[in-house]
Amino acid sequence: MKTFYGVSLPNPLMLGTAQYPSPAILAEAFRASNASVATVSLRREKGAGHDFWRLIQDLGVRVLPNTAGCHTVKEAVTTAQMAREVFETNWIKLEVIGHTDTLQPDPFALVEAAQILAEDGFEVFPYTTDDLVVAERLVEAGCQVLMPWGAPIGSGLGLSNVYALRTLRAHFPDIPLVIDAGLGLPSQAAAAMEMGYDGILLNTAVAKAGDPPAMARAFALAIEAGALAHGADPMEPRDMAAPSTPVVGKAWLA
Amino acid sequence: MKTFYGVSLPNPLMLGTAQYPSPAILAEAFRASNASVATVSLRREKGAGHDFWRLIQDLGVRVLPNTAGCHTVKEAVTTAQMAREVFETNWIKLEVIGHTDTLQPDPFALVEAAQILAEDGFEVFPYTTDDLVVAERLVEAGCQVLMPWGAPIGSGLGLSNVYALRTLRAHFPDIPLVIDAGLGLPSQAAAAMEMGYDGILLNTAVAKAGDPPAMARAFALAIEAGALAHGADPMEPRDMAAPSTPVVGKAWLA
Amino acid sequence: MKTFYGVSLPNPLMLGTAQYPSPAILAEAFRASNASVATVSLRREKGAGHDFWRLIQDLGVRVLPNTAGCHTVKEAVTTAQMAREVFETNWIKLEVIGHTDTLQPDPFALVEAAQILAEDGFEVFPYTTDDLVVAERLVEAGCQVLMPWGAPIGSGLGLSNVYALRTLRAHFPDIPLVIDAGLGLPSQAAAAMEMGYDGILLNTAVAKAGDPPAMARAFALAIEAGALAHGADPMEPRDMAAPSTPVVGKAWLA
Amino acid sequence: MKTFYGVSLPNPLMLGTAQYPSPAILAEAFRASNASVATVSLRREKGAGHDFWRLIQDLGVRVLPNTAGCHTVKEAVTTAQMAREVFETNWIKLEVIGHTDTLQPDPFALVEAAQILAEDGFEVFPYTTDDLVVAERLVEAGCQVLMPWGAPIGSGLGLSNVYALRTLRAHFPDIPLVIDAGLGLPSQAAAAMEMGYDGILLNTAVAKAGDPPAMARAFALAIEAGALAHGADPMEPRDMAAPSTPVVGKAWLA
Amino acid sequence: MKIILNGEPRDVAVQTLAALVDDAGFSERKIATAVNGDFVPAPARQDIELSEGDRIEIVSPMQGG
Amino acid sequence: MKIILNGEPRDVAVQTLAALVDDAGFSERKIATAVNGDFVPAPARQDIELSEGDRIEIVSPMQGG
Amino acid sequence: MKIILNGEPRDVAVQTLAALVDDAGFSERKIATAVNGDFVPAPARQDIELSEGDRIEIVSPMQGG
Amino acid sequence: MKIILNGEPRDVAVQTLAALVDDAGFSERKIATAVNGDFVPAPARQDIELSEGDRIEIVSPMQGG
Repeated sequence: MKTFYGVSLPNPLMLGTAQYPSPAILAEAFRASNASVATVSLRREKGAGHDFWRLIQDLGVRVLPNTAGCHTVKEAVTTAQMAREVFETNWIKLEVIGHTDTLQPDPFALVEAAQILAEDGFEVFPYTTDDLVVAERLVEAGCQVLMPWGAPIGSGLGLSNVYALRTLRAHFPDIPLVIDAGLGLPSQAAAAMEMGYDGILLNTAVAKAGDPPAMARAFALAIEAGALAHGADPMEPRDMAAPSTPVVGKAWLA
Repeated sequence: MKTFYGVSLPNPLMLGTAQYPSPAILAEAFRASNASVATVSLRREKGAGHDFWRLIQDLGVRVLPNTAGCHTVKEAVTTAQMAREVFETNWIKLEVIGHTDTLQPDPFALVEAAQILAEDGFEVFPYTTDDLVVAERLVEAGCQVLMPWGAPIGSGLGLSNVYALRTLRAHFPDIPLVIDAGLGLPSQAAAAMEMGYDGILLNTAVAKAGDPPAMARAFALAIEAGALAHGADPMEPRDMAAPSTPVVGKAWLA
Repeated sequence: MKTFYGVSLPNPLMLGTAQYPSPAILAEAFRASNASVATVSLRREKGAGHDFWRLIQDLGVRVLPNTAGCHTVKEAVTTAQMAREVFETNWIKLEVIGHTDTLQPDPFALVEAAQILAEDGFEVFPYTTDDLVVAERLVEAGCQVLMPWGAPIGSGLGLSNVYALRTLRAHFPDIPLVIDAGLGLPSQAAAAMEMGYDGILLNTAVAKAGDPPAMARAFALAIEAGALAHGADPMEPRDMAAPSTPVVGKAWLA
Repeated sequence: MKTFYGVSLPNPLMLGTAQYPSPAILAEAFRASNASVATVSLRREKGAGHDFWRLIQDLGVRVLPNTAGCHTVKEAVTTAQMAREVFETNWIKLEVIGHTDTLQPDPFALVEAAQILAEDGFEVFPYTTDDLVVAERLVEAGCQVLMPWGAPIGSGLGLSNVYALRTLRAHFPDIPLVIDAGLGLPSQAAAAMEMGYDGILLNTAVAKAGDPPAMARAFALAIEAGALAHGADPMEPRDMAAPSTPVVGKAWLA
Repeated sequence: MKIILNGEPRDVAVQTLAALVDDAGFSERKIATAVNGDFVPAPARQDIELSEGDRIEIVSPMQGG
Repeated sequence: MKIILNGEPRDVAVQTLAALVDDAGFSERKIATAVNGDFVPAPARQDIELSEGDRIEIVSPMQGG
Repeated sequence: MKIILNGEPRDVAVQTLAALVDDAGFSERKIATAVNGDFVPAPARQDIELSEGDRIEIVSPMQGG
Repeated sequence: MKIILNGEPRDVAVQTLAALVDDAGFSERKIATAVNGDFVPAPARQDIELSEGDRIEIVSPMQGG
């Protein structure tokens, strides 16, 4: 099983920590799903930071700080540096937003920032598109994990371009691939894992569900299901039907 | 949670017993998935019947005999009667095949046979299409469960007509609906459960997988995931993106 | 090219006559599309019938009366008989509605009515589902044309079950197949014709467009396009890319 | 109607000139489709160039030279310069291939080359992905036309990411958008035009069809159909059915 | 005599369906008729005696999809 | 007497269905029976006299989907 | 001296970034700092002399997706 | 002098690119030229002195997609 910068995760679900009705429900969602990674951010200290940090530490999971909301290389790099000091980890979920409506990555700034951070010793988890060439540049820049989007952040649309996601999987057999953003339902996460993806990063679909812990658990189960199915060598779909019950030995009852 | 003729099933997965590499693997698939129902058939006795029956009994699950391969009302009714005597259950998975290439149900013979069997005290699980009017006739005929196909038996194509399946669900809020036949991957089963379906009946996708027990478990997990998600009130998908990480308080690092 | 009860249509588009902003726009839509058939109905005479009939006659197209709104065999048969007298044609678009929400055909009543009408000398155009077995019954009942729905009447959803529609085409190579109802856009009509369908029957998508004559013409062109493509033996889609411009002879400009 | 660098095209179909069974069939395909633009390339002179050029000139269409097969900025720029001299046009279809399997554009080299060529007075038609940010960079670099791919060149897969293509259209209301590569069937071209695209560039789907002239004409008709439909304000699809034939005045025939 | 013509109660003096059609001024119109749910061809209208409570339908061409 | 047992022609001496089941050695088995397409419940087997050309089906549990 | 702290104008007496952090009562908190868009590691804060108009950012852990 | 013309080694006597084009019999043809990866416009060909090992490309119109 692939490792994330040498770390093997007990559970391929990475869960965001924003938008929950309450801190208690956030914690319950992590317990219910056994998510192994929590994404966090840095914001201007207004007093709440301390308690939130205590909450996250109590989850007993790995922390993956993000550079959410950064639109330039410099912003992203400085934010990453601050995150490394605060969260004491080299892991960074690198977001460099290229467009406000789609919140899609800016491939140009992303590759540049990834290069700077990788050289500076960071272990970069780039939030990227499903573009194969951009993915290759990120790997050349030093990324050992890729996190293509399924659809725009918070849209819940699922996997917009299955063809491109398959292509990525085929071209990077040894790089851990995580679907980051855009999923709305567990069946979509299962489908990604069935395609051979190595993990799923979620936030809105869980936090904005009516029952976040139940939805978190639903995603965790679907992810496990998809991974199992991928390993179990599924049947090939075919256009014609074929009886499951044996035909031989059927009684003649006309 | 809905009951199947008064019986509540601990697990919404119904698993077929045909096409496995070996009886041992069949048994392992049931253990791995905790499937609650096993479908079986009747064939001309050649000596193997006894051992197979012992195997099924050891699974400790409910048995759902089928009328697989029957093309006429009479064949189906006689087969059902023989099944009731042998398996000592009123449950019958009613198949009346209308076409050899698609193995699709014959709506006309199906409704007629369902009526006869229901009047004769059978508890009919009709393998039907996704046709709303046929479904209504089956309910009028006395069926308290409906089992629409997802796609042709053994095709592994998944849910061919999501629109029709949604319509069925909307029109029969109180009738247990089970997707019977056509699924190839767990994500498809999860999607059906997310739509509010009450169970999944499978055979080929599990038996013909490279690792049937793993695939059986994968389906069981996906089904649980889909059911949980359906109950957890999923977010509405939307076309525009929306940031998960809060925008307020972002540092100004230009 | 297939004929409709011995009549070869110059244009595979059949157009409805309801819901247009005005009679003038209706007429313009027929001119713009060269539709070869107009569907009409019978309603209680309130004085408007005469002018409408004049309008239709001036279109110079074949008339296909329908039994729209009929829910029983008797209603449909009586309506067909009245239509034959008024419109002086044996053609009848047989609709027997099975459900008010979906306006889907009632397969049972449909087959029964088709049989009665065929024996009475009608040339039946049955509005049916995409169910193969029902289709076979209709052919046995004497129908020499089949008109499966694409989606519910007036929904504009397009082709809900491409798999089933392909299956119908494959099983009835010699029977004219017309997609009746559910289309919203010309690309959907083109897709049906590319699959080898023989005609398209439309109403709402044209009448409710902002510019009905333009939309009518758009459908006519798309239908012609799809038919041409079907006859031109399209390339097989493939997963890998292949250069169109020759690679040999490329200059070396490194 | 939008212009392509000040030129309004009588027909939004741009047709490739490669892979035809014969020059005669190529010419016939152009006549049958009234394509308004022919894409051409430059290859090492082996004697055939002259006759081919004569053939193209006789088509009486605009010529759009490409930089097919170029993998670097320098190759693409030099090829464009040679093309401008030979074909005496500032138009250039800029291809900078980023990956041999998918033949997808290299977004980085593409933007760089576009900038150089635009500054040098070229009118650049960039073959790009459906990435919004890359598209914005191309426009900033001076491109007044964008040509996103539908799917990999020669795959015939159609529109792999409808969501992304819609997003592009929404963000560039005033820039001519042409689907370049990946289409296999006319219905796909119609769908792109229905979304508001301004043109279609094709080669393999026509040249590799059994009857290229018929397929070329089929695409031309489908494109016209899609454009008409886009302008005719299509109905909104809806989940419920709605009768087309009026309900009022229906006879009571029970 | 009270009948129901196209869904509306009517008190009529005429005896036959043909007379009713005349009376309603439809004789020249492009119409078809049904009595109590059964089709009555034009030639047969004069032979159809109306009875109390008959449901008469007189229909004509209309828009259809 | 010639019958057809599970699709194969058989020449049998027995008179009843019950005897045939015994004779075939199925009496202890988990089986069900049909004669000429009609179900025959276990208790009724002894009352069923076989006739020339009867189609007898004896079935038992088997894999099914 | 006028600076901008987390986006708000502040008039401060302190000389160094370290002092500002103390002054703001953040010294015990889990925070990171940046001056005019550049990261300043904790140990370096005491060496950073503030100047008129400096943009200081002091951030701490927060929810993220 | 040895050069590479359209990917093939050639031993040529001519001095200029223009002469090479003539020599190859392309002067009347619809062609464009590049030397060592750089475009050489037609008018400039006569000023381009060839040197040992130069990579010369002479291209003409061809099918394209």
